[in-house]
Amino acid sequence: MAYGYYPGCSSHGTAKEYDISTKKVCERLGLKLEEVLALALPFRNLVLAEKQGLDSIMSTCSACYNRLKVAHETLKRAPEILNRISEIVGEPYNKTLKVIHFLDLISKEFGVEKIKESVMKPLTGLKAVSYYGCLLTRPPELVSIDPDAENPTIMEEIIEALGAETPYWSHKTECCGASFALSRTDIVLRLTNEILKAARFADADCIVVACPLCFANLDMRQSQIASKYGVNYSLPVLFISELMGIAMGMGYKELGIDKHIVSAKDLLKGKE
Amino acid sequence: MVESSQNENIEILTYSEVEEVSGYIGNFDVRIRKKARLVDMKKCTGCGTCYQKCPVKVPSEFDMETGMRKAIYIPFPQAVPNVPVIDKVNCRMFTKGKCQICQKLCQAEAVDYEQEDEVIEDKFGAVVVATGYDLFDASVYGEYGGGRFKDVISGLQLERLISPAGPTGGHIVRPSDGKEPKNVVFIQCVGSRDPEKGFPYCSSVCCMYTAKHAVLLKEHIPDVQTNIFYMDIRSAGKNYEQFVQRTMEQYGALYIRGRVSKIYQRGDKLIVKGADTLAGSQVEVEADLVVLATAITARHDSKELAKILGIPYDQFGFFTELHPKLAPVETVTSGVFLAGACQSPKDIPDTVAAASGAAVKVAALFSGDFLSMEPLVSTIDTSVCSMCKACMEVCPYNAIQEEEITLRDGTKKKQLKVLESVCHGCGACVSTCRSSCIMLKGMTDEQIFEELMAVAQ
Amino acid sequence: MEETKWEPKVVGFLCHWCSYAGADLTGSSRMEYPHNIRIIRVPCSGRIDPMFILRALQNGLDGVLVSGCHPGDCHYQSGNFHARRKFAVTRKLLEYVGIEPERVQFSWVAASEGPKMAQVVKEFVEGVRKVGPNRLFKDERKDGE
Amino acid sequence: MIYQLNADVRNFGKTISQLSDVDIYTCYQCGKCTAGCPIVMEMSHTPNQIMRLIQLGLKEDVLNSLTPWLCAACETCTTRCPKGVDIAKIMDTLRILARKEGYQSKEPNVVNFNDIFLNCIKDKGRLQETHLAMVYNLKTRQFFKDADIGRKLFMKGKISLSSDKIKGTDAMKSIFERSRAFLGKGE
Amino acid sequence: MSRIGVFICHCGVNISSTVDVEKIAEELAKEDGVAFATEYKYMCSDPGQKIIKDAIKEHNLDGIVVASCSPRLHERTFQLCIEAGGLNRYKLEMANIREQCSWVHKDKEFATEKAKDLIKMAVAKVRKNQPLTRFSIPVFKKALVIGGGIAGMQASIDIAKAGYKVTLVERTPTIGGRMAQLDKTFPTLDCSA
Repeated sequence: MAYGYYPGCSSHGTAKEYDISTKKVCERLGLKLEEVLALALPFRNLVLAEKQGLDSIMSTCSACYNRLKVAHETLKRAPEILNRISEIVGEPYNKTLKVIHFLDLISKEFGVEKIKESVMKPLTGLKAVSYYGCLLTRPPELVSIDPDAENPTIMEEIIEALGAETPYWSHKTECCGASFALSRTDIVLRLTNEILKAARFADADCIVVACPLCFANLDMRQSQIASKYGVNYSLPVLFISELMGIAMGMGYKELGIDKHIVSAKDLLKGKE
Repeated sequence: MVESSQNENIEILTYSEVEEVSGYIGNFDVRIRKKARLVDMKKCTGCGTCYQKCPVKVPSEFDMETGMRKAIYIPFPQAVPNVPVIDKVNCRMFTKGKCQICQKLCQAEAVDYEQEDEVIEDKFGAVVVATGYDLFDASVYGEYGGGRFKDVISGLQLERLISPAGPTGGHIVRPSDGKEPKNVVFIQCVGSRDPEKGFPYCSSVCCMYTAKHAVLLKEHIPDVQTNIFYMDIRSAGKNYEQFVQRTMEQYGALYIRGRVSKIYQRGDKLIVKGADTLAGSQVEVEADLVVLATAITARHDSKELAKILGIPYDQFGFFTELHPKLAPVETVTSGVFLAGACQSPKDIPDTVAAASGAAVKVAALFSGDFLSMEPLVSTIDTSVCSMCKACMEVCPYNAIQEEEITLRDGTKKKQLKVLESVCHGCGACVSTCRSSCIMLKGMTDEQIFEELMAVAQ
Repeated sequence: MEETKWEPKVVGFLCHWCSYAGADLTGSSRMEYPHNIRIIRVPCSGRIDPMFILRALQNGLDGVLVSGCHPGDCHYQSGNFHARRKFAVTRKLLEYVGIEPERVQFSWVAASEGPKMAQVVKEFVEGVRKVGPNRLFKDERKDGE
Repeated sequence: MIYQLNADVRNFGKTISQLSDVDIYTCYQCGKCTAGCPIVMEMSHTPNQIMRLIQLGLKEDVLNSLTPWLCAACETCTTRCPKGVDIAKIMDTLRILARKEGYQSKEPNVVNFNDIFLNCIKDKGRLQETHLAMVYNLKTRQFFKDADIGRKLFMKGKISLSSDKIKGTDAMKSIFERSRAFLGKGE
Repeated sequence: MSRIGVFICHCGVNISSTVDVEKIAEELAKEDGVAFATEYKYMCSDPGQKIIKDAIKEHNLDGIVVASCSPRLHERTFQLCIEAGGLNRYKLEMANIREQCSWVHKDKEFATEKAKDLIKMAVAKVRKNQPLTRFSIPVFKKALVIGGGIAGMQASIDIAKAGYKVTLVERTPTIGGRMAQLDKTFPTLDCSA
């Protein structure tokens, strides 16, 4: 059975490499993806995926995942809202879908233990902190991908399966201010700086993310942060799928990691 | 403690549990299981050699896991009785089948691995329930580390660290590195007044013991700074408010009105992110130690005891009193009284007052040889009874029982009877009876019909 | 009696421990409620026999209110649960016979709920007033007389 | 400042409670929302102050406040609120109400961004990041904002000046129209 | 035919300001089975109780209705009163014409009518009251205290000092409970052992 794959808005733009690496990794693991090329409207996407005969819809973006999951869960709980929205969108929804994130796909559908078998070049010695941001865990009762919304470990488990270390750090679920990316960039810079600072404090070699928005802020803004706060972190930010790809022996360029603004080349030297 | 152990009217059964209670006021039959200590209480001299030499170390429950105890142990040096007990779960004799160090070293030959539980059956006229409380498990607060940070402790853990008989001999140090803390944060209402993660009620003692902690910390560590995040200060008790004021004025505690949203670790410091709603801003404290004022909760197994005793409990598991104002130590089961925090969170003065109250109720009950009972109870007309026993099912007190009588012609017959002393007169049996053979004295069907007729005229 | 001057007459079966005490509190708090109700004290809502309700309506009373402790608060531990179960059946039966559901109401009022008691009586009496005098058994009774 | 509290003091709170389906009076002012909010230092009122102002019925102060516009919707407040108050949803409700009633936001950029964001979805079916950023910069007259990043992204092949065509954009437009008709708002 | 006595209380003006007590007393005296009916300012007072006791003898009453406050307040008072007057204490019924009548209604006419109904109901009921005897059970004078913390210890000591035997059952190996875990206690900071 194929998994519905909703790439979201950024996968063909600022997060191309996430799209590329996700597809490659899934192919390697034998997970079939079927793209749901849809509009940025959660409800309609659920309807479309259902129409396509899929029983699950997987998203790589935590914002998309969050919206889809909230929509799905809310509609499951409130039939009157479902009717109202069905009217607006003009399509019925049978609520049969399973809404999952890429992390769910890897950790729960595929299984962390099996990941270990696919590792060809363990990332020994690499210290990676994982950044979940707000959207993967909040609100916990509706969306959290981890039962412990305050201290999720689902990404850590995958990273450890790849052979890397995951030191404690304090900012895994702090907000980066993504919704103000353009309107109040000053806030984003302040918050992103805090996150980078915490990662540096944890002595991390890189930050691992599972969301294009988180990636965009953390990767793109480092030079602006350097000029505003006077600290040049040059801390590589990697998508979880990229890290998996590297551990599975795929190439740096093959995975699109060369497209990052903060280069991860030195970090991954000898690992690919 | 010593006083109760020396009073000749008091028999103390430690390491024992009440298993079954039947009967009624003035006449309870109780079964108590005296668990095997595996140490003969008569032979043991309390010399302590056994637990000094025992090779197994486990976290001490008494020290709230701030220290270790052995597999054969006394919980604390002043324990009454001063007789060790072997913890079967951890003792090597039971986990691995060999060791016997304590037995070999005991000169009194008191260690007995074969000892078995003893079941005692006794009769009592009254029961006082004083089972106390449990502490809320703060690990549900992921934002406070979920139990992962060694230097985020509970108030009772701090209590053990302050105690001269505690694991550190009364030196207040951080569990993580043994250093003396200089900047300490207290967080109030952890699990209390929090319907989402804990309980909606106020635990009633935390405001005061936190103030006490701030005072004691200052006395132990003169250059310590204490910061207390609170929502309201509840100091309704004699001399309580003055105590809190002294804590602020003389002991330099900084009270910050607001809750804490998150605690995280940075190096060997704990960063506490809170709010000061009075200043209208966020507050960040770089703390060495964080103490959580965890809620008082009902004993985790209070419901089981409630069922044994036939007393009600509230939605949190606290036992329910007969009347919140007029009968606070009595229960609906006559002869069963409540004392202390098993009823609701209480501080020591309230607990002692409740205990003395319960004791007086018992003494009053015992002051006469007989007890006069209200006759407003059910009776069964056995000549009409069809023995369907529906009444037995609805009776909450098991007051209806089956008896066998011998008729004049010598044949035996089973019939139902109401135990007058057990019946509370609720009348559930009357309205359940299918053959209308049960009558509630003072409130018969006929009387109610008459009343209805009178009003309908 | 002329129709315009008709005042409903209802009875309330109140359990001694919760609702009767609640009604006492309504009184000591001086909260007004319709005078139409006559209260009968019973030890527990579990004591109330469906026959009481039936007999009240047969006697020409316009409505019956039954009130006990909140679920879980019963002084006798479980009396109100038995009561609740019984009333569910009674209600069905009465509806079947043709009694308007407004005439028979059940509520849970605690000893501390003085204001609620007043409210319950108010709503109940208004409901009964709306459905008018209880005539169902009237003719039957006349025939019998 | 003196607040005048009248008999209708709870009207505004009731309105907000109704619109948001969150009982505003559940808030007991513990401050945990404020303690965890990442944006507090930019806000004109802390989140708990907003809740308080609503409880006091001070509509003008609330709807003129910067705070709702600066809420990042990270839901830290909602997640940790001991009383289960969905504060993020209240902020959302306040933004909608303020716009509906014609309050001028003191954060026009945020408003502009939200508008452009929705328009982009409406017209293109999905978010086209380049398009979004460019329209935003034009509208807010910050022509060279983030231009350095834009250049880098362009070099990395992450942005292009043409956009993907997604099927069903007509459907999207009609959905927008229908939802407007449904909500009965002209904006 | 039963001989019921009806005693209506004014409760100062608490009842009499809303209920026409004199009128009711007059009317009730005519009811079937009612041998005597009267009203008085405070029935629960000593003179009030004397009226009841005297009337029992004078009118040879076999059942009593006191119309006054809630039975939750004074049922026991009047039970003992009629017992002193020579009647079985369970031959009493009370009509609650204060808490559930005069205090909750304003219209005097309706309140009076309701009060009369309530009293009539009590009369109807008391007619069927049977004399009952209280029964007694033996008391086994030994107390079980469950829990050896501060509450259990205090209760045990107090009961023991009153001269009764106590068995104190504690689940853990030692008594002392939470109290023993504490160092010092507020607000006096004395040691807790």
